[in-house]
Amino acid sequence: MSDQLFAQAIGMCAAVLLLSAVLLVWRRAQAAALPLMSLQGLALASLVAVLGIQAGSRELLELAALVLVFKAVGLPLVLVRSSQGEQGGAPLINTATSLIAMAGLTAVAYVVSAPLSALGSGPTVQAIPVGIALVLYGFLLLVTGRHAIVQLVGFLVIDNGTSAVAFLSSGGVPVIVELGVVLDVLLVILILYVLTGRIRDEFGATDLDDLTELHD
Amino acid sequence: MTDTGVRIQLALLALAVVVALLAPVHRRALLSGLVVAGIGIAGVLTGWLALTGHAGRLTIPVALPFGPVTLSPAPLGGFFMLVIGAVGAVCAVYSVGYVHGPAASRTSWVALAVFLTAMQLVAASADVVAFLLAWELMALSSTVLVLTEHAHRATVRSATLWYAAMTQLSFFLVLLGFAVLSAEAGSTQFADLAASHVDSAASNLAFVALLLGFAAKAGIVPLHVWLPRAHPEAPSHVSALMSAAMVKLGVYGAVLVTTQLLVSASTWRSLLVLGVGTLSAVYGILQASVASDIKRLLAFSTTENIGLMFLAIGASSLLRPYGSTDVADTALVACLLLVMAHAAFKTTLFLGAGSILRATGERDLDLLGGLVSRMPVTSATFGIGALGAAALPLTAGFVAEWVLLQSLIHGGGTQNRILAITMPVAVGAVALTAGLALMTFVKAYGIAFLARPRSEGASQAQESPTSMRVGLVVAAASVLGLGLVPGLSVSVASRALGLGDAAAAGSGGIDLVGLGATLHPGPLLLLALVLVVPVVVVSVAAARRRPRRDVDLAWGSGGVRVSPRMQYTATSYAEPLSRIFDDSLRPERDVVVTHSSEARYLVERIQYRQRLSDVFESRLYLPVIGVIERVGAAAKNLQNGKINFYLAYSFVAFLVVLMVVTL
Amino acid sequence: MVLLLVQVVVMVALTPLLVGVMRQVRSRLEGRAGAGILQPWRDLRKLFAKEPLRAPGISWVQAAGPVVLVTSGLLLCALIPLVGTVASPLLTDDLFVVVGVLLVGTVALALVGLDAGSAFGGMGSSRHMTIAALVEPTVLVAVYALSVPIGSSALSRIVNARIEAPASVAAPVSLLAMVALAIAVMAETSRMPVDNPSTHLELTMVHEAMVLESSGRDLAWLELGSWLRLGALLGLIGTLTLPWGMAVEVAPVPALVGVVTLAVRLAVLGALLATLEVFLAKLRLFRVPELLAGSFVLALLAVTASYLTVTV
Amino acid sequence: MAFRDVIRLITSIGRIAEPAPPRPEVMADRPPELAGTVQIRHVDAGSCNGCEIEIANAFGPVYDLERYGARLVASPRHADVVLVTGVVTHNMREPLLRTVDATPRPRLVIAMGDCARNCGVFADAYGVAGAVRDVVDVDLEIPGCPPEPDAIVRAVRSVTGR
Repeated sequence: MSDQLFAQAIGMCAAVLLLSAVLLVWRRAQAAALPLMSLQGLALASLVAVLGIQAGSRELLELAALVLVFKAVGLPLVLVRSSQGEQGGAPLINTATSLIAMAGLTAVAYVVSAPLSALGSGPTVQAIPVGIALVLYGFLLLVTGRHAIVQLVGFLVIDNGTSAVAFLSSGGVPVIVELGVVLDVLLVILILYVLTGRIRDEFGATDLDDLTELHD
Repeated sequence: MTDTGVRIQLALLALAVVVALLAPVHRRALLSGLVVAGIGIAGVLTGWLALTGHAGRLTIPVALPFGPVTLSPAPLGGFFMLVIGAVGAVCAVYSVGYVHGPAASRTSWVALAVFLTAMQLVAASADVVAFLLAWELMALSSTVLVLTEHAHRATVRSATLWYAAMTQLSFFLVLLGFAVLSAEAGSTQFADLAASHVDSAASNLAFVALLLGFAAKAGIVPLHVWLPRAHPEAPSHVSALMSAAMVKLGVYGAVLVTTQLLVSASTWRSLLVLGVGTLSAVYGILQASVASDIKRLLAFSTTENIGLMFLAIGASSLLRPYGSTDVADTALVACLLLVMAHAAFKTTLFLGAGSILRATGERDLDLLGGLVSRMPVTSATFGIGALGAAALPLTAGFVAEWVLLQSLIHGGGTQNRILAITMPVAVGAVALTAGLALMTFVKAYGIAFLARPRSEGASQAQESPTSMRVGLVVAAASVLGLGLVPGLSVSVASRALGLGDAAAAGSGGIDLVGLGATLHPGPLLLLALVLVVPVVVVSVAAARRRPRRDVDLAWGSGGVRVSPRMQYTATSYAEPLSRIFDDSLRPERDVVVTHSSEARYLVERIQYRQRLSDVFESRLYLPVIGVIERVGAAAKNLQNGKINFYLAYSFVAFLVVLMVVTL
Repeated sequence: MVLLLVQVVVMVALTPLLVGVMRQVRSRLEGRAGAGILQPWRDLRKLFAKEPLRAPGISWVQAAGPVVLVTSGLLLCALIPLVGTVASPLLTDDLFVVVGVLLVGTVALALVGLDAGSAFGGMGSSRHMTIAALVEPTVLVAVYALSVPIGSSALSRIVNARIEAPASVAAPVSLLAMVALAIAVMAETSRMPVDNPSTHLELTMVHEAMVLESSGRDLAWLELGSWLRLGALLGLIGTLTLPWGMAVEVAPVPALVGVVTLAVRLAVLGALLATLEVFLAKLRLFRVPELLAGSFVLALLAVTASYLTVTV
Repeated sequence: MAFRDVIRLITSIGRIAEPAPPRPEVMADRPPELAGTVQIRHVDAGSCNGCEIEIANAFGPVYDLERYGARLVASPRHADVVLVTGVVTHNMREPLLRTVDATPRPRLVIAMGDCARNCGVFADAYGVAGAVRDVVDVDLEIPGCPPEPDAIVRAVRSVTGR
């Protein structure tokens, strides 16, 4: 596919990734957030697919399929079952401040990715700041989330961000590494899943503030 | 050759561990004691081999990134292995009879073996990594040993806390110093460090860090607080080992740094070492002279002797650029003589204290007394040890102090104003220390052994078993031996410093070549014996005519009830001193008078309580600990149980790292 | 070697006479007739004829202590160049060794005091050792001051240097050192400003309190030992201040001259000390450290002065 | 007194001690060791302090008992003669016995003054345990209440023989 088309495709996937993250934060990662998570997985899978097509390596395409299965379908499903339709509740800081914070984080992402983007030229390199921004947004979600579910979503966003950066900067990682990362993520999700279950049994809701009673 | 020696020691260590774990209970003390003594003797042999120039090289591949650990003792290291091995052997033989209760458990026997071997390895190590590994091993095993009697007394726990904190502080400082030094010199081998003559700003930091680290291990004054706490609480054979051998490794480090690794002509360094040494000598013996717990007294006397060694090192490095070099070499020889003398008499004194503790169950001098007739061997050996500690003629202590004084007075102050000031002050400090040491050990011996017993335990004291007596006699013999034949010890010390036989004379005496001063204790003793003959003859003649008559009461101006409580105790003995030096001892005295119920004018009981505080502790340590506690309290509410805060901390950290990497 | 033994024998004969002279001078100054110079000898003879007593709880130290004190006194007289300044190669007449031997006597006396097991013995011993501890810096730094011009602390070389250069005896450095040493000697041998030898009030005693329990020949040895120490130290000061007339080689005539000058020197110094004692009152025990601190500063000045004058 | 006054006093007065009276003959069975030198330990067993003043006079510059070889000592261990003054009261009976026993032999006990010899004016007082000879065996007695200093000097000289 021509370079120009390739650049547009990369730009499109990056934009979708970023948009989904922003919407996630905006909508306070409630139940409605879950389709946005699958959207993000989809965008990531398409990014990998575009790279695969451009580089013409079959391996990347298999990887894209893998990402699609896990990140677009698998993990959001687990999220839905563990949240059991529970409302997210107000995060620690109101939406306006979190949006401004995201703006700041984007600026930081661009500053921080300067050395990375100096490595080479081409559309993939320009998209790296988006990956880093995604990671920072995930962190923001983690920090400001009041419920265990939000933590889960934040963690997934970070994971998507890191894989995006990996793909964009080095043209993809070998399958084994990606498999390893995905399995780790699965493990974390399972742990968080069990944790939220226990919190809900204990306190009836997964409000993290209840945890403060646990200290001696 | 020395590598075989070190291998033997490691093999013996393994054997000791096996024996300690498997031997049946009633045989364990004897077997483990003998094996640990074997380690000591192997140490002595290896040290002698290193001294006589047969240095072999043993590399042990350790899975550390810094590569294999090399153990090849230089003559100086060999000297310290010899001293530590000898002390270890004597203490091990002594401990066979001494250990009882928790000290006879498997852990304390294993810890003892590990402790002795670790000390040997520190002296034998030829590179920074080996040194630090052995140093930490020594620190840990000695902490375990200090903890043996924690079930009996609550103070053991707090003492060990202090001890562990200070030893780890010392380890950190030594690590910091060596790290900076190796970074500067680019290698971890001592030989390369010495050859590289590092002399930059960082080397000053390295020098101060290493000096403070070794001073903390040696018990030099600002960092001495663990010594008077840990030694009384440890079992006696362990405190003897710690006091006579372990603190010497602090001195070994100091000598190593000032003479080989960081040689420099800057006067502020030698003045620092000299000042710290003088301060510890005077302050240590001052606290010892007013201490009434016998082991605390001996611990402070260790601080004093270590102070004298640092004073010798400081004087030698001060004299080298100004005065002639052989005066500086004599000062170093004096330092090593002090090491040997202190090892000899301090072992005797601590083992004696252990024997008293075992026989009477008392450690407080105010409750002892009258032991000279009940425990003849212990009192004789403790007496010889006390003579050595007080540096009286014909003992090892006197020889060491004599050589030190000779090197100070030949300081050649004529060339330089700094020397003209420091040398007299140093001689004054050494003299005051010697005077107070005399007072301390007359008090310790007189109150503990003479007159009538002041407590039940003291009146039923029995002599200790044979193995303890053997240990005591060997240690006391070494005090007299080193005193009567100083030529031998001087030649060993000068060979350790690589000066050849600079200062040894024929008939066992000393002839300090550069200074023209000679000391021959042999003929002096002969003359004393010649002079004592007529005195004894006249006494015997008079005794035949007028035999000694027993009376049933000492003369207390006619009083009828002469009870042991009317005798002087250690506290009252040192009361004039605590009054003269009250500004630095800060005694808190209170007198409680209880009147009799019938009439206010009749007094039933008067109680005199006196508590002496350690001014360094109250002025330096307590404020520092207070600050640390406040910071700790403030840090506590960082941990408030909210997950979001924790995530926020990591997020901020992540951002900071990113920013740092990019900028 | 012969000279040493001559010195010891002469000192054993002379020191009781020295004490006799001091007591005689003191009585004459107080207008009394005095018991004559030979009285100390008579006291000694009688004490040897009396039986020593042993109270319960007293150990062998009561008998051995006095013997050690006398032997250290005799050794002092042997080591210090009193009659002649011939240094024998093997025997070190180093000043630090002399101070060490002196301290052995002090320790023996203190232990005898402690062994008595009475309150007075302990009190005397504690005070005696405290004063000995504070005197030591003065003595050693004074020795240091004396050894600086010659570069060695061997007594014979110091005295020989003083004989060859009489001017150095009157130099400020040696005067300062001598004053400091004199104060130290008065403190060490328990003379008047520090301790009153003829006091009966037990609570004011220092030296006397330690010997309260000794009797018979033990007491005799203690007295003779203390007198020998006093004689030896006065002799040391005498030799250092008036070094003339001492035998330079081992021969009968110079030895005789040496003995005579020694006797004269001791008599003069003894009389001087006795007259001084008549005029001085006993210092309170806790003012003694000030006196010793003063003498220490004098000694310190002597050393720094000797360095600075040499450089200038 | 200033330094100068003491010197002027000494030089102007010179010797205060009176010339020694003729030597008395030595007392019977005096131990030969005490020839020429005697250490005296004074014990006040219950005296009215009159005798103590006379003893002080005897050792004072005028009579100067020291010139005959006598000396007052602090401890009976050092003494040869126990000089007992006053009657022996009940409280002082035990200490007197202790002091005499604490004196090494050969020793003498001198009872000084009429109280010591036969309880004198306090003969039948309630606190009196008896005269000195009822408690310890006495070797020499000095009569008088209080005895003249030269009586004391004569008694001591009869012991020292000087």
